[in-house]
Amino acid sequence: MLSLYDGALDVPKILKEWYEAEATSNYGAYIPFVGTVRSEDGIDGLSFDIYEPILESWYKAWEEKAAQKGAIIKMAHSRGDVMLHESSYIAAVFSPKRRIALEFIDAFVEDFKASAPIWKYDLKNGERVYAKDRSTAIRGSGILGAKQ
Amino acid sequence: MLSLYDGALDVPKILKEWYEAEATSNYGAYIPFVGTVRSEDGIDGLSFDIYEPILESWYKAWEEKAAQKGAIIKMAHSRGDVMLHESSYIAAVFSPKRRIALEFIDAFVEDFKASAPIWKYDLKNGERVYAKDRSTAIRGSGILGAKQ
Amino acid sequence: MVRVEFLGPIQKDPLELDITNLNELAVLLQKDKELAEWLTNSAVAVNDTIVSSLDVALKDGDKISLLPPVCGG
Amino acid sequence: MVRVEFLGPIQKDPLELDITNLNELAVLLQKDKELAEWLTNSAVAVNDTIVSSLDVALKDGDKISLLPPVCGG
Repeated sequence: MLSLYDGALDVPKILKEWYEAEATSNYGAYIPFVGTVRSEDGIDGLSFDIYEPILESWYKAWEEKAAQKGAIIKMAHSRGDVMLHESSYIAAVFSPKRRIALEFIDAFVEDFKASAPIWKYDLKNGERVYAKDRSTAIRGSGILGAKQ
Repeated sequence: MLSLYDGALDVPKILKEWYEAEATSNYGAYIPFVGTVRSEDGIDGLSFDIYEPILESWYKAWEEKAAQKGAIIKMAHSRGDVMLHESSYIAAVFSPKRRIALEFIDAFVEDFKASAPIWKYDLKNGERVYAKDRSTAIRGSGILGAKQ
Repeated sequence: MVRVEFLGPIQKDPLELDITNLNELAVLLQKDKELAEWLTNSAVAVNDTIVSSLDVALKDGDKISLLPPVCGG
Repeated sequence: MVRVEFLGPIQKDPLELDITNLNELAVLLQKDKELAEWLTNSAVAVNDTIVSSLDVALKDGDKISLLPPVCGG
């Protein structure tokens, strides 16, 4: 399940809903990863753009990888502005056994950071500034820049 | 914070309390690991014995490891009986950055499994049977068995 | 006609172009100096599937998206 | 006197023994056939600190604990 929300996530509510939804699914391990906006460089918050069609296909591919290991995933992300100390991202894995869950959450979160079509902006002094230095080019980027 | 409870854990409540307790601590990543009793081998549930003095010193050593990385940990565990699909264990890490949190939760949970002085029993047909085959000898075990 | 969309921080309106492959698109976009850096660091999707080379034929109604460097979470 | 406690699944009451080191404890406990397997797979703590060898002197009032294989979570 991939859920997008306008603004900050209600983390306790989402963690509870996911836990209760799988309460009798017989998964032994549940690992959510929660991302929260940190105070640094004088920002007031962050803001996010999401390109949903590709986010959904990226997510679907991870659902299939999870299914191959007997696991399931869930994810929530914010659109728009999320202020300091609010949370913008939760990714979770449920699996029968702990090793798979621990390895999967790591790979899932890292690939999310490298590949999910979401753009981050710093909110600072009333401006919305692309977080260029913290962004990662998607694998395969640059093909249009090669000389013809 | 190490919290021991009689019987099953109220997972949503604990995850919420921990999240809210660190809401303004400026940690960017929060990863709880939740362990839930699975239905297998016809068990009705699990039961746990804990030796608290050594659990506390083991936990304190992990708190210090976390502090060296700018992170903090929290843990909750059940004493006594926990029935099918109830949860008995939550370990969590908060850290400024995701890589440390992802690596730390893995190491913390694995060492917990290998070293924490907790004994597990299957509840089956009204009996409480030590889960010998799933248990791990603590490092350094066996010194009293060596011939003198 | 194919439609070209610039996602996230690329401040550029969509284009409707009469082209038949991505090589033609590269030639056209490279004439726009403001896009120079974005072309070197953006991924390209055709109909919402990211492609890894320019050897892709385009047909009427296709949608091309440029995806600059990402940072979710 | 030192006190010896058997933790978790080891079904044995605590002992009060007049010994001065862990080697003496090993000799004594090895005479109890019911403990044979536990001695090979249990860790040993002196005053709640796990020790890695038998070269530990004991003094009056010390507490020794035997910790069989664990499985928390």
